[in-house]
Amino acid sequence: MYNETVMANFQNPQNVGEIPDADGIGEVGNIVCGDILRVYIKVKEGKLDDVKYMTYGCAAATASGSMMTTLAKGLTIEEGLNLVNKDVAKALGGLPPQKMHCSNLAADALHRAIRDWQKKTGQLPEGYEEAEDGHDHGDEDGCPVAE
Amino acid sequence: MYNETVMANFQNPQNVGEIPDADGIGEVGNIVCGDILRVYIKVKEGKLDDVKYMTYGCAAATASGSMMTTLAKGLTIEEGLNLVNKDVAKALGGLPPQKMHCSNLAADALHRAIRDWQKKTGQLPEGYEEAEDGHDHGDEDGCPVAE
Amino acid sequence: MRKVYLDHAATTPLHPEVLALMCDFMRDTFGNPSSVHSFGREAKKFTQEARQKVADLIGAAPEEIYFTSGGTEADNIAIIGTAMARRKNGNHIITSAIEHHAVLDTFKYLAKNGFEVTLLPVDKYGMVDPDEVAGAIRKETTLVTIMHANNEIGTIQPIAEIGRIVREHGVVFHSDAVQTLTKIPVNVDDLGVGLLSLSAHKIYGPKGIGALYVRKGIRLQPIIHGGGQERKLRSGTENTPGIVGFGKAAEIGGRDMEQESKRVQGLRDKLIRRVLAEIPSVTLNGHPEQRLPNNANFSVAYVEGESLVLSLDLDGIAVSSGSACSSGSLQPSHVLTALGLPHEMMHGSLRMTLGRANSEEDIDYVVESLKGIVTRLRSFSPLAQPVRA
Amino acid sequence: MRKVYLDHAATTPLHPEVLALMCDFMRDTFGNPSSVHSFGREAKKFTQEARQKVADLIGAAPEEIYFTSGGTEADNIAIIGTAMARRKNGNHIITSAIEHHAVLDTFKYLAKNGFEVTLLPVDKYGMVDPDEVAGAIRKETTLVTIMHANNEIGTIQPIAEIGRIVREHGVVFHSDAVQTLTKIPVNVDDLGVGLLSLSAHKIYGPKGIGALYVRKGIRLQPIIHGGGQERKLRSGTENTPGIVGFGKAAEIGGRDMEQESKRVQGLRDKLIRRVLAEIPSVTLNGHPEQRLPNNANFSVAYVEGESLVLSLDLDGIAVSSGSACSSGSLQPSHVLTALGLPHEMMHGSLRMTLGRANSEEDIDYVVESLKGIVTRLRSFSPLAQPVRA
Ligand SMILES: Cc1ncc(COP(=O)(O)O)c(C=O)c1O
Ligand SMILES: Cc1ncc(COP(=O)(O)O)c(C=O)c1O
Repeated sequence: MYNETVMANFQNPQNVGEIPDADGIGEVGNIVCGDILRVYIKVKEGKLDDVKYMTYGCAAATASGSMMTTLAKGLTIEEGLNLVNKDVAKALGGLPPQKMHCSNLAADALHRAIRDWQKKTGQLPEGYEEAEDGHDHGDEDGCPVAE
Repeated sequence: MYNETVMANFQNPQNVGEIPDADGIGEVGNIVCGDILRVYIKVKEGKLDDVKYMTYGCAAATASGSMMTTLAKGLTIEEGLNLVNKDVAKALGGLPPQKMHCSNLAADALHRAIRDWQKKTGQLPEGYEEAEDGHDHGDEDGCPVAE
Repeated sequence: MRKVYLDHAATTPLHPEVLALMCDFMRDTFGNPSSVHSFGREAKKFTQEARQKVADLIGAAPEEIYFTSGGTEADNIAIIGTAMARRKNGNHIITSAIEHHAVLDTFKYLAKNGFEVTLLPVDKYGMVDPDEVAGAIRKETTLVTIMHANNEIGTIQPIAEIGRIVREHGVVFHSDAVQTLTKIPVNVDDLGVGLLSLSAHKIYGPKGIGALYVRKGIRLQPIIHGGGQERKLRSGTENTPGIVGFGKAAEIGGRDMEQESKRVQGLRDKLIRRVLAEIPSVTLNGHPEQRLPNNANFSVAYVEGESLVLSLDLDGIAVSSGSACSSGSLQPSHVLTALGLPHEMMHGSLRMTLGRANSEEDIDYVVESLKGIVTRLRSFSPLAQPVRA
Repeated sequence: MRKVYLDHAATTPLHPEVLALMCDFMRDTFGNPSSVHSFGREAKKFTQEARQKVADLIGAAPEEIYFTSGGTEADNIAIIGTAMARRKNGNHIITSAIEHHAVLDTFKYLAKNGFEVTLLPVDKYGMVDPDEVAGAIRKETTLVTIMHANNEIGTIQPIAEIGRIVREHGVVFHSDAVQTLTKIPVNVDDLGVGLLSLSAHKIYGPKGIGALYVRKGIRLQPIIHGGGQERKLRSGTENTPGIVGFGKAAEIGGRDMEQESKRVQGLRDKLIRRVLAEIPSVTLNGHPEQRLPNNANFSVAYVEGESLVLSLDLDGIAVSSGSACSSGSLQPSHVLTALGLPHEMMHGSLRMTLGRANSEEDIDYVVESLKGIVTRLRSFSPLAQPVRA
């Protein structure tokens, strides 16, 4: 089902855990749908100095978090916001169709963490809406559906 | 499908062939239904001195003819008329349900041969109807049907 | 690496005796049982012997056994066959909410085609209440189908009691015994069923073969039409090696049932005991006593089922989960949903179903492996660790 | 006693390579392909390889191959599946009078359920006239199904030509290629079919497995409901050993087709030549040229088919007959009836279908045996000898 890159990132996920004194935290997903991804960031000189994550979900969610954090570390804030879900899935060498939404969790959670940092530091762009970062499926009916 | 007695009587049918100077001949069945049995008898001193048959049909028809003629030889005319299809099937050790009609051919044909002899010798009982000896399925719709 | 197969409810390996018989049969006896000649008659003889063996296992007559391509097809023939054949008597059919998809999806199909369907709820252990069955039966009801035991949580239904009620109403009663056969006694008269579905590959027999028991007198409309095999109920050249293998598996399964079920239940009880004692925040799903001897179904809080399944797989352990992720269906299993479990416990379900190959050592290995996996997955689960910052 | 199997149209023995592979597979790989763990993934890998092989044989893509329990089920899914899925477009379906029962009985079933059916006649060789197909298509027609070659008389239909006509009308075209696969080229694009039925046990593969080719874009309604296997078209745990065996048989059959068909046709031609030359009052049924390379179908005047079959069987020779007696149906085969044969020739039909195991010596043995049998049976046939007295 999963390719080797996905399995390697599931088996040995990179950057898992909490950053106790994180500068920003973002979480997407919920327990109804069965997948949650939470991202912690440390920002230093306009760059993502450290990125960690915790996840509850299928193997694809764990692997996506691992790949996303690996890709995100060292990026500028701007670059972090430009890292999209497709980049993560691509870096993983692809995901089964019914698991694509898992990869969506990872970049979305990163964006939320960045927004959280921006908010805390008073840098949130004017007119920013949370919904822009998507993926806040709220209830059972709203859970992502495979094509 | 067939038991050993049936197969033995099919493989080595007894009393097959024609009696060129037969005293009576009876035939039942027809080509539409695919089974025909013709019986020849020689009568001597009120007894069935010789009984032979020819048949076109399934193995059960051949075996029934063989068994019927074996049973009939030496019987009195009265006894011959009392020999019924069930006797033949029973002596064969039974026939598959869908083949029971084959055993019906044999005794019916014998009865017709006896009636033929009675007719020729002016002994046909008053009020005798050919239909009594049954089994004259005339066309495709009338072919015997398995239960 | 050690390999431990704990997914016997999904399928089982062939019993070595079944394998040997099937290979011999496939080499020597290839005739079509419908053929008149010796090749055909020889094949027919074997299938009739197998039919007798399957019949013997469930206390039926051989002419009440109709071979199908598996349990799914048996369920479909039972349900569609009855509903269609009895359409003049009514259009209402009843089942439970926790049936196998082979039953539930067939009900959905019939619901779309003019039938009224009732899905009975179950209690928190997955039990159907016989009184609810009685209450649901109407004048128009033609069929009730309740599975003998559930494939996910192992709960065994009070089939004999339900059967009595259904029969009293003159309604046809079907049960799916795919999971119970050779695990607990399955006797068509004791259960009071008119129709019973069986599948060979769950009892160390071959895949692609099953059977429907049809009590004498019950008429069904076929769903596959053609040459009229299986006394016109199921057309198609017979899967003779499958039938022969099924017969052998039935014979062995019946012979060994008591002893093997006891052995497996001992291992299963140990598994449950240790898991519940040694791993925190784990619960057991299904009925505490009325359950299949080989079934354990856990909910592990804070971790998701597919991750558990794949992590165990990396340790050589094969299990399954009713989690949405695992099934690829994006909805947790309808069985766990019907139990009314909290979402978290549905997503973290883990089914371990034991069988012939499992040993004490397997259980020890699995418990140790699971402990480590749960600890590791929980270490980065946001549910286990609320946001601090 | 010498054994000569001349009933390859009924079924075939497993090819030794198929047997070996299946036995290995059944021993080593028992997982359920739907399972997430390694046992399941391993099984899935094998079934996907087999799917590719079957696809390759008919020039299809692997995702266009749907495994079924056999040719009969493939025909049923094709016909019922199309008729139901396209019910909104119309309720008229077309086939020929000489199809296999799997097609004809399915048509009967649909006719009882509100569909209008047309059965096209055939000429004296069993040929369908493409113009008749064109003439029968109406606005409401949703499906045309014409078999590639007939199982009794071997006549090969002009499928490519018919396919062109059917497609021009925007109607779904199905063909039953159960008898042609590995005997003559079967390519879905050359034939222009949307749906094609296949069966493994006719090509030295296992019984109980077949496939339906479904051209991308054609939607079918399933007839068996459940777990959603075979991309939701055919539910039920996959018959993995059957699938693997089918794959191997397809591979071998494709590889050897040209050479083997030529060899078999040589034997078959000799058989026909000798029988017609050496036994009086025998005719050949079916098309003189457009026929399967392995099929010979005779009518023997004055003797009935079952008696021929059983007499040959006593000599170790396995053949079949379309006679009423032989089938137990009490009606001669619908195929022979459709040809318009005289009753006598219908009842005396004899089908000999050759295959891999047959040799020159077999043919000589069969001709000698048949000569003796016909002479003997005719010696007491009332048809051969009219009443003299
Ligand atoms: C309870 C139950 N019913 C039906 C089935 C379907 O049987 P099969 O896999 O033989 O189609 C299964 C297993 O898949 C099952 O567990
Ligand atoms: C032309 C044709 N179609 C369909 C079938 C049915 O296939 P199966 O025996 O696999 O069910 C057969 C053989 O029985 C056949 O010859």
